[in-house]
Amino acid sequence: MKKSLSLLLCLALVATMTAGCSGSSTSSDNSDVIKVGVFEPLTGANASGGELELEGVQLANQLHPEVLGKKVELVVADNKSDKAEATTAAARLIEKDKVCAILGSWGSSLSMAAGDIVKSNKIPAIALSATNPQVTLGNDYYFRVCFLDPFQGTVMANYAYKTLGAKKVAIVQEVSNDYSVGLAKFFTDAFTKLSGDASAIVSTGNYNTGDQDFNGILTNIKATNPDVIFAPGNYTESALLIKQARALGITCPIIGGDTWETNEFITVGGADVEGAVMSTFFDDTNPPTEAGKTFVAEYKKLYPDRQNVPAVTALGYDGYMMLMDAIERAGSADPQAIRDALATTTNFEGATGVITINANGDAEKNSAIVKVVKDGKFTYLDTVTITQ
Amino acid sequence: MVVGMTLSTFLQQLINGLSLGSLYALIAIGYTMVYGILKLINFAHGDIFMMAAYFAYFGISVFFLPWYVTFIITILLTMLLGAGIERMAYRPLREAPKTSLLISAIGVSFLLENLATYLFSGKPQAFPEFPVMTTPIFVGGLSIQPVSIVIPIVAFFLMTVLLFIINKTKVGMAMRAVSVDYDTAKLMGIKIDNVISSTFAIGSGLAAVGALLWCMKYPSVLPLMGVVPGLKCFIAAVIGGIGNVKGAVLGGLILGFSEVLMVAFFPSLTGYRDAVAFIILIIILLFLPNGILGKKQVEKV
Amino acid sequence: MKNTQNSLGAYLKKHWKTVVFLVLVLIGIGIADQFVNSFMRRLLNLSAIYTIVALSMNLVNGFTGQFSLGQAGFMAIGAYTVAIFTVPVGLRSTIFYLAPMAPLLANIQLPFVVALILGGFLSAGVAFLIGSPCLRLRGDYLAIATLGFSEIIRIIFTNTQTITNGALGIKSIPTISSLWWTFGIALIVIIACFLLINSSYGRAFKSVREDEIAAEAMGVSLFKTKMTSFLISAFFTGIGGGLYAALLGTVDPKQFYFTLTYNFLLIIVLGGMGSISGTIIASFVVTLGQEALRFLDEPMAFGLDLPIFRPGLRMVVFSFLLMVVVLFYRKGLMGTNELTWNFIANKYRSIKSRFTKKAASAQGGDSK
Amino acid sequence: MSLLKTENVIMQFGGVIAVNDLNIDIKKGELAALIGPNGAGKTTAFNVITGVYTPTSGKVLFSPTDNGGVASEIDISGKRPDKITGLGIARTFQNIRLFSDLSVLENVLIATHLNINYSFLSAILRMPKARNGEREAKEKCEFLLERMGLIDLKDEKASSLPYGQQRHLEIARALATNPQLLLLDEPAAGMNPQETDELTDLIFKLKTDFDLTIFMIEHHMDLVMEISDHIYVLDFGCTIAKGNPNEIQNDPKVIEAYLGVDEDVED
Repeated sequence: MKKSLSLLLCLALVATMTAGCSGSSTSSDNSDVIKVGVFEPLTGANASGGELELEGVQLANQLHPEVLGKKVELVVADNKSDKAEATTAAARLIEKDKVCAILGSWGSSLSMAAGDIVKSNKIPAIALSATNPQVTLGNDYYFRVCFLDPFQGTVMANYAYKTLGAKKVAIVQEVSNDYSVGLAKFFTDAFTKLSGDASAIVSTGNYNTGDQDFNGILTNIKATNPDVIFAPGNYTESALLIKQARALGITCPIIGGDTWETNEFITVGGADVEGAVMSTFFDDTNPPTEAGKTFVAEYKKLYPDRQNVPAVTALGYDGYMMLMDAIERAGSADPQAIRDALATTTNFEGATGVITINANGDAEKNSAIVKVVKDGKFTYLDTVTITQ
Repeated sequence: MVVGMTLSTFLQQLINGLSLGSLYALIAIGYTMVYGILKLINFAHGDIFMMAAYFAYFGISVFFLPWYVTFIITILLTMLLGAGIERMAYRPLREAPKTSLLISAIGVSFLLENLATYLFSGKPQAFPEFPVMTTPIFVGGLSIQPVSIVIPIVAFFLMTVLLFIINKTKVGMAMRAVSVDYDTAKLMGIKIDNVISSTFAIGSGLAAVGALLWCMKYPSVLPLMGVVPGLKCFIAAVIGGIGNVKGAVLGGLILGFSEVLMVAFFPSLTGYRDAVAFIILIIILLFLPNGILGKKQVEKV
Repeated sequence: MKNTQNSLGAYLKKHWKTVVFLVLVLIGIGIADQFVNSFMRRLLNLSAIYTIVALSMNLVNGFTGQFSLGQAGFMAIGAYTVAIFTVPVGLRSTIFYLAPMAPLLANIQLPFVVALILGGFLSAGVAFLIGSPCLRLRGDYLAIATLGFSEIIRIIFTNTQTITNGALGIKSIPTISSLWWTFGIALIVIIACFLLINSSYGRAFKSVREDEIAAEAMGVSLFKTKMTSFLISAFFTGIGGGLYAALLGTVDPKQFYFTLTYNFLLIIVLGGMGSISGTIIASFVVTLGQEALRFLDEPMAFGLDLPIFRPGLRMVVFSFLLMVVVLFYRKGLMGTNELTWNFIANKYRSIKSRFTKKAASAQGGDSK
Repeated sequence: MSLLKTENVIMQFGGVIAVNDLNIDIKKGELAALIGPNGAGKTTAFNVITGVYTPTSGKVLFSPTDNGGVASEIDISGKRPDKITGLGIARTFQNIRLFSDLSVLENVLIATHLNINYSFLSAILRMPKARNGEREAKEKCEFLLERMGLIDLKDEKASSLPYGQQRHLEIARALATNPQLLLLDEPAAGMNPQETDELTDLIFKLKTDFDLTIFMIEHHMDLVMEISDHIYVLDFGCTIAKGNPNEIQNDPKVIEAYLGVDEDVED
């Protein structure tokens, strides 16, 4: 009895599935709607970042719900911060929901997982805050609105060497996080070049995502007495790391990358993250463009109780707006036409700056914002411009 | 690398190891108790620990209760949760094959993690600060957080209390009876269900204490925060001899010290830190299958 | 000669239903391969790979009764072998852009099939190293030790940058999309498992599961039997992992976190520990079901803006399902039975008789 | 010529000595019995012989005859149970240990596993060697089931068999390993007098038909006295008497330790 019941249950499940998978594809024929996929981690380790980006996209969609006289419908897919899920989610957006373009995803590796799928299906995609060079490299269908890790690494190395006058640097990297490992490497390269001292990096410590105890590594670092600690990584781990460093009596500046700019970094780190410095994409107190000002105003209207506007939300906004611009210029919602229009984007005024897409599909940006945590807020510190 | 290490760095690492190890010990005791009595790896133990952290977070940061009230409520709720899990997920399977029980334990763990992610979101919550506990005291170049001293004291105190309960009270005697021979204990008129429930409650209560101290030292609360400590503390319990309370404490300390000292002596291998626990586990199982303080078990034919 | 012909004829006569069924399955795959869209294709491919891995897990956990939780680690070995050896040499310097690939490996490129099989063998080789100490352990220790090994493998892959590219993972792995790879190999694995289980080796597996002491007294070497099962399982899992890498086109260590193993555990528990057909059905149900239940994660499910529908609900439902199965349908879909023609006939008969009985009793009620 | 000999075997668990200085000598072709009150260490003695336990000290010497008919003496103490089974000692269990979820035929087939001559690869590929091996094993097992009167039940689950038939199945399973020495641990336990009589006949027949040497633990004294050539009496782990049924029945020590003092021991 039980067994046949469960058998029935399963059959029913399969039936719903087949119905679900085949049924909805009919709606794509509806030509009054342009479907745009948003592909973000909404659960799992990267959920926080994914949510912020999504908010940016949704805000932009509320402000500009139409293009070419058609309604733009966002189709959100959760990739669960997991690569296998990411590929299915991307395939689902393309095949089942028939989207004409994809925005996302927070986390370079998740974007890369979808890379082959958008490429083979010839659907354009825009990475919002994925900074890994590999996302767009060799992929004609992936574009991006943010700067790249090598650039970010250089910015922070410049900041450490020139502004802070550091000679000896200790690095702590999240070894299981491609973003962190990449940034640490680019920083190392840039810093040794700047200082001309091959042994300027006095120690490198590794930790894993999810670690909570860093006292061992930090005690080692303390013994080498560095001028600066560069610790790119997830905001939770980084906040704990900084707390423990301060408790151990390490007083030197601790600097990191764009992932730090989340509220949780401050709530978890508390007073200890005061003075932590990071590079980021956007400064809401001083938006670089008119579009930026509009975005900030609208954001504050929507979320009046939030202290500051996260940079990745601004990038989410920019991604959507740049896509709308491309669709308008293409004059159709045909994926190939959109791709070609995206590739020729020049001097598009985004919230985070003026964007020109280069041959790689990346946004040409030569300056980054440096922020510091001051009185529990991310405060503008400097704009670092690098000329190659 | 060893050459470059100063005495104060080494002492600092020992302090790090002691406080980490004592935390492991606290959580390991709960594992050991449950295993001792049901011969079951309570995979959900780490997640009970996680839930305790959330209870405390909600108590202080959301409901603004005084910390002492929150702590008591947290411990009680966690005990209830532990006993409840036993009632719902383990008791119905008591006569079932061991595998079913183990799967059920994994299922509970999976469910708690997903439930926590769903209810509390995957974002970390900041555990309230306890400056009294965390403001470091500097002694001749060494930094000591008061909490690092409190943890070992609490661990040893609770171990002593627990040993007293097990060896000197009626409940403890019943626990020992059940752990030696389940069926005979039943025949002797011991209320097995009550004994098992109280074992789970005590074990979970210890996990709650562990969680409170853990969060004071590492103040972020996450749905998956219990996974790695859970695995490591089980390993600690096995190293010390599972079923043995003193063994769990010993195992926890060994694990804490090995992790920190590995980082101290082999800085280039810090990325392998999480592997240490498993490597020790396998070595111990090979050479001392019953752990350091465990008793040999003879299978009945 | 005549004898073999006869036996072949007899075989066909005896098993014609099975043969017809297999042919139908093959035709079905062929048709699906032509017409299915790439989203569905991906799901089907994933289901087939999950079938391979879950079946391998069932070989050890269900048939041999050894509770091993190392699937994710063995998959990782297979996946990385395929990734490392099939990525085009020309792309390697851009992929390994932080630390160049070890010169020993940098110029070796193998055909997909060779890399796939190599992955299987490497996985089995590691299984041998792991098994030698661990298979002597009692049930639950084995669980934690294998889980530990799978984590160690992941940690090693994270840290050996010049071989695995560390956390960056390897991308641009030549992908497969034809259903024939995954379904073909799944079919081979299914048949191999079926033949193995119905041989003396399979019976030895089951005897160890049922009663180790009695099995030993009947001359079954516990260690050898467990090891055989463990090695075959690791081999197939490695192959499954290789296919997985080739399906996704990218691998990184995080994919092989030990919770991946829980997926397969769910599958074999649902399908029945010790049932091949149960595992196959459950693999498809779970993989497709996870997709079908996606609406649970969407705030606008059923057009209603209910706050309970938000990301994460789907996994809650899934873990809840696992608990329900464990607690109330402990034997899963099939228990240790197989979906044979006899089984179906018996089921049909029992359902039919229940219906007629019900109808009869209903009539009886009426006439009263 | 002796087939199985134990020399000063001691088996100690912690502080408990379960078997103390066991010396038995079973000649080829005879039917020996091991008796003694409950807890005397009889099953432990069996477990030592079959390799479940490694004796604390002492030797267990087994002299199997190889294919050429040559017997050679091997010390089997501490060898693994499956190795010992492979050498030619098979056993049944006091508290039946069948593979309860498997069919009757499968139960017996498992016991042929140690004699298979094909690899798992040829099993997977269904090579002719594997097919033939499989067929031969099946024929042999069906023959044994026939002998034990279980052939009609061969597809039933072992656990669904009535108690008496489960005991028969255990014997069939033991025989399938091609033993030279068969150890029966209380084969008649729980049987009524009629069943016991039938069992007596059966054991006799099996012994001659399969050219077996049998060593059994039994509480049914009638059975023991009727069929045994040789009897060993254990009490508190020590051998207190040995001899033929007549001698044992008249041995004052046995009467005192076993038959006389505690009358309801048989239950």
